[in-house]
Amino acid sequence: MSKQGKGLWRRLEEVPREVLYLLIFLAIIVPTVSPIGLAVPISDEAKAWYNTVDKLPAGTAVFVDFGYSGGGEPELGPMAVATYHHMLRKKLKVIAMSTSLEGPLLFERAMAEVGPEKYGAKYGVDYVHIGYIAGTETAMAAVGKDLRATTTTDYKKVSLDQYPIMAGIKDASSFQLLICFTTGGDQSEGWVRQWVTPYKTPYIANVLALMIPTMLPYRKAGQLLSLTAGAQAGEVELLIKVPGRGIKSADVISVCHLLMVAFVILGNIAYYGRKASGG
Amino acid sequence: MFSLWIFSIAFRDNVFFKFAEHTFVGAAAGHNIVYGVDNVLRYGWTPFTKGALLYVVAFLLGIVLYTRYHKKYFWMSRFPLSVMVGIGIGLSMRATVTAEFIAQIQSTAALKILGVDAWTGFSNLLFIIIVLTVVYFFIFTFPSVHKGNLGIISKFARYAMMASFGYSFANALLSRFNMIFGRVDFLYTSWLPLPGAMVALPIVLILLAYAMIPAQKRPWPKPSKPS
Amino acid sequence: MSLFVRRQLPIIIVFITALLVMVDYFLKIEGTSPAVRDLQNWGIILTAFTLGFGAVNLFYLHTRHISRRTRGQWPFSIWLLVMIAAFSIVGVALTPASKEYSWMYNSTYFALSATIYSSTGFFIASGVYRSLKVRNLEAAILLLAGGATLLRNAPVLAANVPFLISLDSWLSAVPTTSAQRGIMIGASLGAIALGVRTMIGRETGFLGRLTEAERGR
Amino acid sequence: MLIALWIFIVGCMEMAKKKLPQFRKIAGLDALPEMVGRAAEMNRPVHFTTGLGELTGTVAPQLVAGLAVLGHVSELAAKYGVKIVYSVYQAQVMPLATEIMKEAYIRAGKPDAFNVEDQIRYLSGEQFAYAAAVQGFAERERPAANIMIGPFYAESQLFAETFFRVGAIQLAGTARGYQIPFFAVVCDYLLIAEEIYAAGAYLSKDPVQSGSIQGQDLGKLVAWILTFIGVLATAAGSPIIINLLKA
Repeated sequence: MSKQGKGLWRRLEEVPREVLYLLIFLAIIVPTVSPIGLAVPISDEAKAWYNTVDKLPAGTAVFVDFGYSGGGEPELGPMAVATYHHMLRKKLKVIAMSTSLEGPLLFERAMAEVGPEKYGAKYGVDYVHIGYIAGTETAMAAVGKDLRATTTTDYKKVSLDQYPIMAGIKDASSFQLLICFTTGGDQSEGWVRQWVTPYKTPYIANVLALMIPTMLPYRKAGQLLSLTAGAQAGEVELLIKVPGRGIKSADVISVCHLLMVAFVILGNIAYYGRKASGG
Repeated sequence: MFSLWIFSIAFRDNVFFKFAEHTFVGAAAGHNIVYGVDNVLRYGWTPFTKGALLYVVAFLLGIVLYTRYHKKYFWMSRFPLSVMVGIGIGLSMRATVTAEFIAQIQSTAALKILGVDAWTGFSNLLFIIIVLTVVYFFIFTFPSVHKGNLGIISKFARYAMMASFGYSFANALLSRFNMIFGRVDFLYTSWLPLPGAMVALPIVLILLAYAMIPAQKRPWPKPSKPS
Repeated sequence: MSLFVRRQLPIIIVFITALLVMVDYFLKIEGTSPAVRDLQNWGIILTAFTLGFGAVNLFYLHTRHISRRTRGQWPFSIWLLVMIAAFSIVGVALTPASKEYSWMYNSTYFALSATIYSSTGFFIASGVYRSLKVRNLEAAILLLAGGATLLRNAPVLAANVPFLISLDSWLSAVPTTSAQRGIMIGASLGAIALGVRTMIGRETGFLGRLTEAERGR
Repeated sequence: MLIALWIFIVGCMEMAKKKLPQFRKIAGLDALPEMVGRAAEMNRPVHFTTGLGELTGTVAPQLVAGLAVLGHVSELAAKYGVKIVYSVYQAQVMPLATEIMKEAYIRAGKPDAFNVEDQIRYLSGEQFAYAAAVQGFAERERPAANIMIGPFYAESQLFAETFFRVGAIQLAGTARGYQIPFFAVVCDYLLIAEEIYAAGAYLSKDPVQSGSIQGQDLGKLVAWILTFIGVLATAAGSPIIINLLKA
């Protein structure tokens, strides 16, 4: 018995990886193909995110960093889209730049998804993108110090002077809010160092869930007004009542996490089973 | 649209993976060049043509950067590099002290232990204790502070950090599932409806299944020959 | 003399630029501001120049593969160089804001980077099965915190068991934030120390390879 | 504050030239002899790698720390007669690593046992190509121990899982906060964040690094005291420290 038991436990502990992968794959595909529509609670951070944007009066200038890379698009894209819906509906003046090389292209993708014309928003009047600027923190510092001296054109190489939105925009002090969507710690932390510290610009950031813990100390010290992960896009979509990709992912995430919990339990049972049977 | 079948195969099988990887690396390098040129023109050339003549120095320095590939004159590339390093250090040092040292201490010190309800008080106290023990943990050069019973401080700090890593790890899982879902969702909603996808899908699935069969001998990614 | 130009001068440049940037921030002296503004813009331009390094390195490596006909490698090397050329030519000639470039980007680079990063998820997940185990007290704490967060991150559970949300906010607000803050304070000192060492020429990694004579110092 | 820190760091670096500071015990390092010993018993190799990053970037100190540990592990491996393989991502590290390992073998009295070609493997300067190659090595040679110290990125997850599966006992350390949790979950021994610098300085006995760490420690002491007094002052109802810090 003991010998047989040991073998069983060992086999359970050393399940081929392929089996595990297949389970995860199924856990993702099944809810994607047939959504279940499980409930989504709205967290405090998502509310803080919504409120920070919502309380700005129409016409306020907001600075956005499209700082994520293609790899992070599935996670951060939905939140960027949801936030743009919100900002354009509120008639805020949204000026974006990118600290990530792929930013301008991802900006185009996001705008195609938002459809700014729904809100009567026009490029150059209500929103604009001033392009990728190399140097990460150097770029942030330069734009904060004097935006117009750093760049005179947008990402399409059109002079910024032609855009009505740029009237009165000079440096970091022209903006009432800074929003950063990023996959990089250098970016999310860099804005704290280069804008929040010297100019006291209110700042909210949307980052990969795995970056949240590292950013938490800034949040607690009040250097960030809201810190959300990409997965919270669904909650913001509910708040602004524009359902999108974020809410769709909630089912998948629920199922996957339940599977993970099962993995943990099974893994531990196998481990202790093997130990108990002297393996 | 060829990129999509790469997805299915990217996590298994040698040749396809290698092909995808080389496409990725090549595209990334090309993309970098494109934006490098774009930035040099927009932020350097435009002001230069508008009369900021000093920018010519930046151009020269930029070109000198490429001497690093020269056997004899590689040291010249140190000048532009030192300008970049200098700016970087200056920018980070000036703000790090305020943002990550002073502000963090200040925010910790501002926590109230007394005069709040018991649970908040306890949480705040725990918070302060963890901050202090973790900072203590990272004191390396005075061995006497970790001797004997004082060792328990570092131990406690390690436990606290483990809790935070557990939290981070769970969050990382969330991140990755989101990404996988993003791809699957894209395949399902944007790609499947396309003409031809219905023909391609079974082929991809068969390839995938094939790749799975000799699984023991073909772990992903298959070892590429060290070159 | 030459050693001075090669080794000491770069360090002096670092020192001066860093000092200038810091002085401009802490003491508002008339005149440094425009200089620092230009300096920062130069920094952007220089960084933009460095974006070509990757391509140059790849070019060296892969032309070698091609000329040696490295088995199982050289056709890929050619393909890689073709990709670099295609991206650069289309991107520079038609500008990166063009439709053609967008299409190229979306169908190759974007799809691949999203895929490659997401595939690591499978590894983490099997890591969960195999190694998230109660081996000792440290691992137990890690497992408890991780497990609670896992439960919370499943929206369906969180919606039905509100206790999970408050447990999770406590976990994130108290042990996680405080431990990370402790690490952050330590790391900020590390960053400052690195800055100091570089400014006074004790950290010379950025100089790249040193010749024999330079190392002798 | 910045000036005070500056004085601490420079002062300690000068002092360290005369007398090296003492270090506290670093738990992970004590495990190294056991790890190498196990490899000797099992007659399997030890694998070492330092992650991504360049010697010219901001992560350079992490690489340097990793290389210092490499020297130590190589010496141990040479003594026990275990083969150690170092997987390199950065071409520029190759000559440095060769020198370090050669010296380690000489210190152990076995200069002939070192084979550069076989033991230092350059695995391309591309993240996922490097990751794939390291995983391939793990599957083929099934090392008994795996040591990863340096700046790691997304490949950390792949490495930790793969080496765990082939049964290697692992020591990992990085100062990149995002990757520490993966190591914490999977690896047997862990160096957390700044610990790798201390480990590197301790093993290499380099006065600049050691002195700088001592200077930082003084800074931490200041942080400690400020926080402590600040908390007490707040509890007593006085915002004195907080106001002091705002100034």
